[in-house]
Amino acid sequence: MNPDYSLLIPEYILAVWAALVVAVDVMMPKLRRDVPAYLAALGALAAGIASVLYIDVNKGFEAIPGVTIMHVDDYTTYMRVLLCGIAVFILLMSAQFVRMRLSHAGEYSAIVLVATLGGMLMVEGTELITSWIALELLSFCFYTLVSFARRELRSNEAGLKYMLLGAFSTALFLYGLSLIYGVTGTTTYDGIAAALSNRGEDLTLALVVGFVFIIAGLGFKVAAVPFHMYTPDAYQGAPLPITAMLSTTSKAAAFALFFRLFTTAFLPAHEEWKWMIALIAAVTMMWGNLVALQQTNLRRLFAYSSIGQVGFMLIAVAAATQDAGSSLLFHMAGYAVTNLAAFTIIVVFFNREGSDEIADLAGLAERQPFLALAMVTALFSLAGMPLFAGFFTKFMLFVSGWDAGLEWLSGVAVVASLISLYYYLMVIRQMYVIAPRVPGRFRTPALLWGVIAVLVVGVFFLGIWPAPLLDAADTAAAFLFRA
Amino acid sequence: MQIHSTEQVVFYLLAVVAVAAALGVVFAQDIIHSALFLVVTLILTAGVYVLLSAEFLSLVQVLVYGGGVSILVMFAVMITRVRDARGPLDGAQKPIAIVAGLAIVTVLVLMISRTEWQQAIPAVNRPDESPVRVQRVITQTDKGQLMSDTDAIGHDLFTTFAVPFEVASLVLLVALVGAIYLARGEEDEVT
Amino acid sequence: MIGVEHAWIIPAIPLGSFIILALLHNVLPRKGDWLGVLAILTSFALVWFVVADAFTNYPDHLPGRESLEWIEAGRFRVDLGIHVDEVAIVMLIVVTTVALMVNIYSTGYMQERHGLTAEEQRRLLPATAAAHGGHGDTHGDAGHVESSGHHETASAVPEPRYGWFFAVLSLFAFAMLTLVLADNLLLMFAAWELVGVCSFFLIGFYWERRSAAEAAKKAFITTRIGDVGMLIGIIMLWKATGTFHIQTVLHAAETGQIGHTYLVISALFLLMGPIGKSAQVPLHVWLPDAMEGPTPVSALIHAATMVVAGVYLVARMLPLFEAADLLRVILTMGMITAVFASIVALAQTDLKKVIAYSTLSNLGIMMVALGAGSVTAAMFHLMTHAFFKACLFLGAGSVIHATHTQEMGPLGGLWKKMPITGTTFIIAALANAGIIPLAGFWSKDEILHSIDSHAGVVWFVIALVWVVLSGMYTARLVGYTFLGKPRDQHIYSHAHESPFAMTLPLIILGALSIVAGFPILHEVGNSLGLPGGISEFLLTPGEHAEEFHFNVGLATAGTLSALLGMFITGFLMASPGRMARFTAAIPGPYNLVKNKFYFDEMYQWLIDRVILVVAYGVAWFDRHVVNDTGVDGFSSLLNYTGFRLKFAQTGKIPNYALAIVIGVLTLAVIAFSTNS
Amino acid sequence: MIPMEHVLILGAALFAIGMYGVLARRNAVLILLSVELMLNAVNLNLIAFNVYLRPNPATGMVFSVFVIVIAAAEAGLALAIILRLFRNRRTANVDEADLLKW
Repeated sequence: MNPDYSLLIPEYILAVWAALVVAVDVMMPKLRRDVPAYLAALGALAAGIASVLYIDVNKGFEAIPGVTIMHVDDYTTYMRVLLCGIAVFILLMSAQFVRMRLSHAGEYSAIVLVATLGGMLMVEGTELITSWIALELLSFCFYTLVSFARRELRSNEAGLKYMLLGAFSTALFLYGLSLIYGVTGTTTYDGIAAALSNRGEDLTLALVVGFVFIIAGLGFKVAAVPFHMYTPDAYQGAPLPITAMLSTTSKAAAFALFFRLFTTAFLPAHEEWKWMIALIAAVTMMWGNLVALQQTNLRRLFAYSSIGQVGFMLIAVAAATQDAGSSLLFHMAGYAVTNLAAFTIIVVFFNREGSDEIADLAGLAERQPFLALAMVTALFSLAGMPLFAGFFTKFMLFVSGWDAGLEWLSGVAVVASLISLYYYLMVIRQMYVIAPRVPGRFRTPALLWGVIAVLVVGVFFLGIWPAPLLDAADTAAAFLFRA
Repeated sequence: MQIHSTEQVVFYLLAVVAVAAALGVVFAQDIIHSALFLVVTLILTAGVYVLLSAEFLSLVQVLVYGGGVSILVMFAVMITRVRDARGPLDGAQKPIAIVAGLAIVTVLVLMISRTEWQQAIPAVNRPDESPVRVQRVITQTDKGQLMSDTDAIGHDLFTTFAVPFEVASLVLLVALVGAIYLARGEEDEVT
Repeated sequence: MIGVEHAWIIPAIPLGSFIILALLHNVLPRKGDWLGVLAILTSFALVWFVVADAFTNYPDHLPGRESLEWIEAGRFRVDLGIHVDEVAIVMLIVVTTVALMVNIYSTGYMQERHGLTAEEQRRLLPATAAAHGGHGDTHGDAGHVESSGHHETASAVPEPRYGWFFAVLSLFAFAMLTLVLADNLLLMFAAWELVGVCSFFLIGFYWERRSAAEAAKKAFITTRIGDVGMLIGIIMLWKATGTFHIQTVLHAAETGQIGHTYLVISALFLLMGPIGKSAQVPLHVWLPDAMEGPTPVSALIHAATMVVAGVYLVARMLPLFEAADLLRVILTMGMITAVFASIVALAQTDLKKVIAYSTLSNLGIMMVALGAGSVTAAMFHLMTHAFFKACLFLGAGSVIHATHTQEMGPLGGLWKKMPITGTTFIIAALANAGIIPLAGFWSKDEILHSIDSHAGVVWFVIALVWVVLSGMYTARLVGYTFLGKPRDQHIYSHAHESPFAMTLPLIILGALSIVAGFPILHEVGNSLGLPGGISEFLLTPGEHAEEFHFNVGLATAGTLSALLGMFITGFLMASPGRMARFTAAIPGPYNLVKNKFYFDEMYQWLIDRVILVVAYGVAWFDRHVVNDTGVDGFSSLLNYTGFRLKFAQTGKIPNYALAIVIGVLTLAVIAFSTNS
Repeated sequence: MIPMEHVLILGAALFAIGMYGVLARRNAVLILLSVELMLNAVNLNLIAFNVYLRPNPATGMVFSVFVIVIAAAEAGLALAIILRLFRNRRTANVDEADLLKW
């Protein structure tokens, strides 16, 4: 009885395509350096389309009978499509950037695809070893990508920090996994859940310490305070499109893993870890939003802003209900669209000006009104204004937290999101109020103009008519709570 | 503490020396010494694996870890001539680090000693006598054969964990590509 | 035939107009201002169809409902739904009327921009900056005025964001009308935030001017503080009732399905929204600053519509606040705001600031009426106030347009130069003071009546004092601007009446300021198709119809108080120098009032102390909070915290690892202490 | 027989020592070595649990094989990055690499 290998077709596409991109790059050295990125974007698109075909499929990948190491269901499909979509946009915004500033475009694009592949495996893994290896695949891709601008000191430094701390957090994470394995004797999520629901009293301490280490490891990947410290540095040092990818792919995949692990495997011990995540969520959202107030670099600002957003998303993990799941998936999509829009704008600006300081955005409204307006859209969405994607996605998170008995946490979240408005307004002020340092208008390249326009429309679409995506998210989350 | 067997005597010896060597890794003031201490620790741990009847793993440990990784580290140390760089190897955080290390070991030891690990054993294969008996890993295959731990690992690795195995190869590939790209010469670089 | 349930079309039209304008305003002829006007005109017309339908076989067709599922996820369900009842209809009339007037007015007013400094002008029009020169010394050119002395004025330039202005006005109309019609709290909240966004854009419309940008930020953040509470209140009510639907929530509150303490807490949170939006003390600080926006915006958003959203919300949710026993709280809060603001208005010298404080004061009195349990009085005053206050603001805009200044000091005697503006302004001002038989009189009378019969004599006396104060500042406003002798001959000689596009709305609003009060009379009401006067129309469910009786005693007391106030001011202003001697005689109180009771400074002080005691306890901190306002003080606290926290980010790997370890240890220690 | 707790305690000790190393060392290579110590402790845990508690199947051992593999890959990539750092800056001290902060 062979496992159903056809469940992994999107992964095969990505892997094969990655190899293809490298091969093309190697065999055609005269190729312009932005072509591999476009080629890879096609691959991501193909994988995304292939993923769509798995709607309503609900099947485990049983390596041997009874041991499900991966599960393809609507949750998987939702995240696969999201991750592929993110990859397409990342590659599109990378093309010009790579051409101007990096070498080895083929390897770059291929690794982006492999990172997406890793993210997809993280999402569908229902077995600790599989999920962890997938997590490592994603992390290794990011270690490489972050340090990809190899002669730039900042990129190198960011890579070093990310790599060493990542290895450290992996060690913590694994220690936690080993304790869970010790307590439950198995590594499949189902088995763990079964073992936890009739566990002996005197195992609780080992279990709780295991959870602490696992939360530290995953907290590092999603950048939750106090495991977040590498985030702003990695964001600032990495090549710009990779920063965008860190803030989207890495977060979405890690959260998908986080949520699946905690709500399917660890749910019977909910009481033991709920408070930990709630505590971390509260600290994360306050810390992220407060420190963001003081940033002068755009990327660092977005790093802290994303840390704040992580705090909001952790509410859903702490709540661990189906509603929380659907609002988490929903928020993830809204957040990804918004952040991609913001980063594409920053990429355009960076390609042109070579700067990512907030101060240099001064007068953008005069120099390039379209970018400024699109940026306002993204920032308002992040701040949770109605009409923009962020309003409903955030609101749903708060409500689901409140509903799950985490009233205080939702209260903190509402206050934190008020604070966030302040620094988003600072950026808007910079673009609109302050006189430009460098005079002169400039144009946005047509392709990136289109990309930004699509993303901005997406932000509004999610804000005005969220029902379709929310339905999808709800169906997806329902799969985790079938029992 | 009562000593029951030679196995135990060997274990405690190995454990004490391994811990001492590990301390050597983190306290040595010469980077080469640190690396050598690490090799010692890893080999001693491999010895513990043998005591636990995990012979295959002890082999892997010695070959991959004790051999491969250590040699890699040595190479790195040589190439970067880190030894030539002056200055202490320890950072300013050392006192806090000692406190943190002690705190962690306290937490973990308390956790281990206060946990009734017996309860984690499924009732079906819970042995009658206590403490638990070390037993050879035996896996029942489809065809009903009994296997050693090497067989068992091989079997599981290529059935249950075939996909993670493939993914691990991808991880290695990415690491390889990344390492080559990053470590390579600079003749073709832009900027 | 358009019935009440089709009222959703009313907001939909401005939305369409916004989308077209936002995308195409640079392409359309006249930058599309006609489209904005046309859209709101259509909405305005549709309102009357709705009104007609509502009055047919009244009250069979009310409340009109229509809803469409918007979002559904588990227990969470939001509809796009409308609920058209009497209160909503009044609001619809007010909003569309004022919005229409303001749109028309803006086609004249917003053509040019005045009072630019050289720097602002250079930034606004980088291409033409050289041609215009750094300073406006183009004498003799109509509309280009170099005034003497204390205010720097450059030449007027064509407004570069003219089309964008109309786009945002359309968006605002959409949001405000949605807010009015929403049948559930979440949709209402979305619209509520959206009007805040529009307000932000419009206050900061002249963003080249630093103060405008700062004011926009201040307004946005201050009102958001209220909104945070409101959001929590909404979530709490949802948690208790499982729905956002207003009527269902009200029903649950009235029938005691929500525990009393829980209800009180959630109602208090909910009330924070109106406190912020309707600028009640202590969150009022943003409204006077919001006058940095273009004057039509002040008329529309910061007088007639958006700021009354809070009043409207409380009116809609009044049964809930009643069940939570919070009416006294609302009453007290409103009265504090009303009296405080009208006192501050006495000492302001900026034309628009006086009117702004007058708005604050009227918002306060509406809250008082609600606190006395009378939705009727509050909504009626909301309506009349919208008309006369919009008229005052637009009149002030006309003055600014003609004189390029909004300081009252150099003005005077403008009535002769600007007869239409002057006449309508004076009518609206008298209405504001509550002189019989103008609109303001009837609604104030109604409020006094409700206070008298529900709140008690002490409150009634305070309300009379408030009327006196209103009379005083109104007389001062008119006296300084339109009456007396011109104090700056240069300005006076250049002043001129505004174009027709601007005077037409003034005339209409002036007329409304006269007649808008009459529907309270039975006969008028009947002839309009209402059964009885408007006071019997505007009832919340459960309120008992109370026929309006003209109470001579009450009317006399009200009018006499207003006249007394006007007389005091008149006496002080009658001979030159008397006012100055008077203020010099009472320097303490005068400075207190002139500095708005040091409210902003108080915030500053308070926040500094809180920071000192609670957060840091270090004396040198004071120097680090160098800011001028309360909100900025709050943000300094946050900024400072952020400033301290960011240094945790040392850039060194071992420190980062230590943070991780500390996190692990903290969690582990907590886990140990709870599990052993 | 060796009590399982003692194997676990050996693991805990190695883990804590490794963690100390990460916190205290300022040379990137040494930090890496400390992480290897921690991973080794994890392996000890996994094998002990597998052998004592669930001798069947060999999941824990397979897990530790993966850990060793990934640890090796990690060492390779990390050393490449450290090498790059040394080329760029002539140092392997991590606290000298603090361009990015605040």
